[in-house]
Amino acid sequence: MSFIPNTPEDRARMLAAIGVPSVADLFTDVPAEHRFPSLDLPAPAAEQDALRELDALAARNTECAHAPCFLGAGAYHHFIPSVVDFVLSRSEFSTAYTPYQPEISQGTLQAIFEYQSMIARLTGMEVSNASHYDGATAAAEAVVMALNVAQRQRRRVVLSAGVHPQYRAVVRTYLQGMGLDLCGDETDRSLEDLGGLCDDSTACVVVQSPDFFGRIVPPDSLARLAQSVHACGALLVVAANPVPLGVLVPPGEAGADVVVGEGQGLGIAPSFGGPYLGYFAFRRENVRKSSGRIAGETVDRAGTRGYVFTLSTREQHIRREKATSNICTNQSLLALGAAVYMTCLGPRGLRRVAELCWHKAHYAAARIASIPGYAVEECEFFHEFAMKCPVPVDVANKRLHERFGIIGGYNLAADYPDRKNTMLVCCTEMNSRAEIDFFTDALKEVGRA
Amino acid sequence: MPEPLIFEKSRPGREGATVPACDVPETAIPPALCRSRLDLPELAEGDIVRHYVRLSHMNYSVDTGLYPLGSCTMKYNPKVNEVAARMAGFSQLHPLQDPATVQGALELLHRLQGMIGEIGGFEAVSLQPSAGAHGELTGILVMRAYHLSRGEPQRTRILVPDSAHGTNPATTSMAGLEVIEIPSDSRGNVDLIELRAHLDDRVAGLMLTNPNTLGLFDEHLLEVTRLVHDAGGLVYGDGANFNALLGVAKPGQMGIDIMHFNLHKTFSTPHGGGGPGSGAVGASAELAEFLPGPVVARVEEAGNARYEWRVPLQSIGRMKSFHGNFGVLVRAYTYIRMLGPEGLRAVAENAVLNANYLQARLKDVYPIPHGDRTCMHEFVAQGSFSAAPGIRALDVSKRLIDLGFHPPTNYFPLIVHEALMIEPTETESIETLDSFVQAMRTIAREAVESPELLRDAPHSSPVKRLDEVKAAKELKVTAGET
Amino acid sequence: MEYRVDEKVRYAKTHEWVRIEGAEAVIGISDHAQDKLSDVVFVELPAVGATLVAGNSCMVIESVKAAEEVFAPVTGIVTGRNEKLDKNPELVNKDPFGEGWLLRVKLSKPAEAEGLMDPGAYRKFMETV
Amino acid sequence: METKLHGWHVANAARMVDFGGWDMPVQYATGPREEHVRVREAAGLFDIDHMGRLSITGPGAVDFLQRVQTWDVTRIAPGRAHYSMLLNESGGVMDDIFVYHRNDPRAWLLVVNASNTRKDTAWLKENAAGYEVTIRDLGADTCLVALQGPEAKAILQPLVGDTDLSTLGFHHVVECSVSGSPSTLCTSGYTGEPGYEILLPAKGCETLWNGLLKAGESRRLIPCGLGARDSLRAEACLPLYGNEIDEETDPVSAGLARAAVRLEGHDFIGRKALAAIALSHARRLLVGFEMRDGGVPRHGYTIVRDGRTVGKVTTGLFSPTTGKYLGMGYVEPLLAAPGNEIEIVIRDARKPARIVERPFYTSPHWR
Repeated sequence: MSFIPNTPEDRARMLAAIGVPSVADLFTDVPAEHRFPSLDLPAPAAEQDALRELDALAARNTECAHAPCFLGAGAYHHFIPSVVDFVLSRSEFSTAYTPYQPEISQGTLQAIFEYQSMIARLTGMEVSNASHYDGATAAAEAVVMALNVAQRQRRRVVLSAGVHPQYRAVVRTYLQGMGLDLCGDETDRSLEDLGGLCDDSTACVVVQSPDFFGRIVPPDSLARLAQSVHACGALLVVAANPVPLGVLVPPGEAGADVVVGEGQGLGIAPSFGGPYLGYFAFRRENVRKSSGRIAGETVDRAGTRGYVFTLSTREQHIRREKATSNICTNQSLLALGAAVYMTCLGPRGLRRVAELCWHKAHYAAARIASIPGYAVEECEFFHEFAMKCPVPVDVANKRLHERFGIIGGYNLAADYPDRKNTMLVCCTEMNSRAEIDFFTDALKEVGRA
Repeated sequence: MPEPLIFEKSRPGREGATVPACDVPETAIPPALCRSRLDLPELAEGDIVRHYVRLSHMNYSVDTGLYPLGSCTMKYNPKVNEVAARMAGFSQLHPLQDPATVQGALELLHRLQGMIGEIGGFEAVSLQPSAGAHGELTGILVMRAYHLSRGEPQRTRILVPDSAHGTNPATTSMAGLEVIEIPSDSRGNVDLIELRAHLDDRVAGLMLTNPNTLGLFDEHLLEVTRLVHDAGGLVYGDGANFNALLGVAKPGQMGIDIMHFNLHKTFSTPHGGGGPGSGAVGASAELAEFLPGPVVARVEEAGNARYEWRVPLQSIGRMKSFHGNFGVLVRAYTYIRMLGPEGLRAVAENAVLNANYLQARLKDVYPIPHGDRTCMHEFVAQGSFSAAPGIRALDVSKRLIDLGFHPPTNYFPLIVHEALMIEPTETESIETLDSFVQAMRTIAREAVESPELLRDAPHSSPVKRLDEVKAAKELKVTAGET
Repeated sequence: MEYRVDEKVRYAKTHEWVRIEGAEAVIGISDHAQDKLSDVVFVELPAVGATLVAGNSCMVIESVKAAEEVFAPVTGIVTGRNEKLDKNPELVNKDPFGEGWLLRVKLSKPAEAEGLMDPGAYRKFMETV
Repeated sequence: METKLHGWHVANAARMVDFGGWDMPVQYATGPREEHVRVREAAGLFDIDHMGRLSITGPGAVDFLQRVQTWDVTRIAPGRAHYSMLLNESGGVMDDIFVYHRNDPRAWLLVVNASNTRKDTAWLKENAAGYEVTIRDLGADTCLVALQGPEAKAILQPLVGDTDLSTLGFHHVVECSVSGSPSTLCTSGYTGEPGYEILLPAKGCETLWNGLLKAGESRRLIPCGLGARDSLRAEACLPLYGNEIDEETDPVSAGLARAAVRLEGHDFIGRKALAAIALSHARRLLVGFEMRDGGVPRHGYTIVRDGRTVGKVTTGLFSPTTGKYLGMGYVEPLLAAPGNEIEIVIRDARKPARIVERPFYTSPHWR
């Protein structure tokens, strides 16, 4: 067994030292009738056979890397510089655990400290934690934080229908035992309406920009919402895709109290939905109500600068049932990846990527608008937009894939029953002009009833 | 030699990546929407690589040496797992693609659901949860939903043994339920008298870590699960310590109704410095329809199989976006495929053998509260010596660093004074274990002869002991703060 | 080790002290309590006007490794809080009976204080724990 | 139509009403409120003879049942009964039923809703083609009554000879003699209290009815009508066919999937549709709600939120046990979480309500 070094001789020596005749004798506490059951699993495979089998499975999937892909809706296809995977492949990072012993974990701790600093700057906030599981769980933790800030005395949570449907679903799953009034997202409301739902029993209002439909919330309207939310003593939580923030005004500047989102766009492969990265940034005044690990700077006994996880009294291993969350870890390796990605691109590179997304999406939208039977929803969008189709989206996508090898956009009717025949189209820097032209031409044919 | 912050190495005008030119006509972005500045570091590629490689040198990892961190199962991570997860046919899939275009991925997930169910003895498995604590929350919400659907909303109490991980109580209150702590008996088992005293129709269930955090298999497990079931409650299994039971016993057959598996521990996916992980959850037939969805279903049509998403009929809802940490799941699948049934059992046997060997060889120098019993994959020693009153477990741990080892888990479980929780795992050779024993014995001697060596340890690490009080008081959590 | 016991205050079994000053009382934690807590890094004081109920948790004091609840030794309304602790939480360690005081309250049941331990009783009590 | 105890009801001053074509007692002299309280505190006796009883016999019985109803009957041990449903192809509920497994795997009994008996029988016969089964309506030669409440066991025990009732758990079935007449006993009911549903021989059933009342006199047993039956089942949030469920409703939206459906193990009519419904977000979900400032909601009333219509009331009541005004209804899934605020339109007035956990009442007498 290549992963287990013990030889029969080793085992014999160890058993002698322990003073039991056989390995089986170490398991006598296990009820005899349940001991050593048979496992109905495939026989062991040699490495080359295992890889051949996995290759065969992988071959039965259509990779968005090798097909024109116009699918976004919360997971995005961006270019990843080679340096990112190189760093993540360093097993000093990948095979370490949560830095319980800071003296021999400075690599991880400093990297997280740097990640926190970058996220704080990107979002315009003061503090970032070490990350959550993904965008959806980060949104749920943000709502829990708002409830904690309100000492659990406020029971209403206002959600915008523009927040990713799966984020809202996870918020509801997390909070189902708390008997809260979760409302606002039954219909597509204006920011004013959402502000109107906010009262003195409201813990927070959650919006997204660019929202699930790709629409940008202008900074001034966001600022107005922030004012009315704060007037009620509630927090404003903003979910944001970090890539557009390379060019857009950060929610922090518009008055958001918590900014969360899916960090996958920052150098993390789509990987069929995970592992991803939930970033979580907020104002310093709420730091003790926040969840998740936080790396902080300090000095060692010799006065040398170093980093530790701090404010651990918020966490489950100390506060137990009074903790701010039950979370134990973060998506450390992916936070590292995001930090490396942001470092590689730098301020100009990230801005350039964001601009490319914008230009290509607007180019695609303009071409689509000229195709009979199709219509692009009028609004200020970033790199995703809602496209009305002459046929059901499932039909369109099937044809796009079978006839043109194109991965089409997201079927909005799946989450918004009233948005029939509407496809959410996404463009990133990965979509060449040729691809976009190919796609828009394909739409003409696909649209025929 | 400390490594400067990346921001301190930044020089305006440098770039670490090239972005292609725009090949479509540009559309102006309204200035009102644009930010004025963005202070990200600016470095050339070579300097970036050097920075992170230097940081990596400041880490201790499983690939560096023995990492006997109790309850964390820091075993060797096979490299084939990495190759598999990076296959373009897996890493380049968009989670929302039409199922028809990802049948291979769905089949892998379906097989893994079946494998985990078989290994744990559960009817159904959801691969959605991202980590152990996430799986726990899933399990508790499922138990709650189950009782509600049976018309028993009054079942709001979760019994948690005092030896449990801190996550258990935190999870319980997050689910809106009440925690009742159950003490352990003198042999480290759940105290049956206390358990009986708390069992009534207000009990939703018991959260049980078995083997428990003392590394002991509960001698009355079947009695415990029977008592809880007779009272109408459910038993949640914390799978953190499942490495001891692979192929040895199926929790689902011993009265555990629902349990999470830490794929990053038991199934050897790398811990990544604290994540990503996976907390897949297995459940009995009774609870299957409450699991978070979607899960993968196999549909036979005209002789050939198709895989599709299915949401359990009374699902508690989504626990995260999309379908779980797929990249981690591919690694776990690869690991299970390579080991097979015999291999998995060998994992548990050797993990337990290694732990008992260490326990036997440390007994005479370190107090081991339950040393009279056979431990499972880990055991808890005490880092305190009558002959060296000033020395604490933390000092022992820090000194271990100087001697080239990662320390055990400190101060947990809480019920053991000055706890040192030691889990060697099956992937360590007897030579490594012997050298660890040597180090531990050396430290025991130093504790008496030259205690300052321990109190000032570590001496060899990139930094010395860090001032956590300063960190918490003068909170500095981003670069450039003053 | 020997803990300091202030002679002018009364003590609760949960190691808080009360100094009666007419209709008001000053509240803090004892030398024993601060030592057990180790270096205090944060003190979460209730707002002025908050109501304290004897025996109920009224605030939290955090060290690096612990978050301890402080139980109100008497019933009353908070009239003052030691704002200095915001910047210098270590005062609780340095001078628990003086500069490290926590709250000033208006007593609603002055008699309650009688039920608390006097310095002598508290010394004996500490030997038992 | 009239039940075999119709004469007795009329003779005993019951107020009779039409219920799905049956002339049934809605209450007796004591009145529905007292009848309700009596079942919670002591015991009540109900004439439920109007409910359909179909015997399914033959070597093909199991295969047939696996096809036509939603529970996996191979999981129903002999001597047990289970709640289940008949679905149409699109997953709509044709009826909610009880499946009794007597001590022979070739002999099963289905108890169905009175108003659906004809429809169900026809539909079952339609789908019986290719199965070796006989479907017989036992309505004529048996009489079905329900004895419900904490005192039910004590009342019935002396009448059933050496059958030890304390050995019976929930949803157990036994063949035994009641006051000497061969009967089938099931520990089930529709009131949220422990109790029995008793299948008596039609012959002499009125004598047995009187015998039960006599035996229970000292334990405050009284006959109860449909009025009390409805308020009792509503407090326990048990669905009423025609209110909470119908052919337009699926078990997932009604929150009855756990109780009635096993997707695995058999391919029943409506299964495919059901899986699809779970995947697509249910259009509406059944919830329980509590009126915050009183007001009695009624079946069909509109549920609104922020001025929008978001659902309909299926059942409303003043709950004698909790003293609250309560109701059930369907709302949009996004508003279905306990804690959500809604409003009920009662005669043009909007009354505030809050969604709460179901059921409203759980009997303390189960254990």
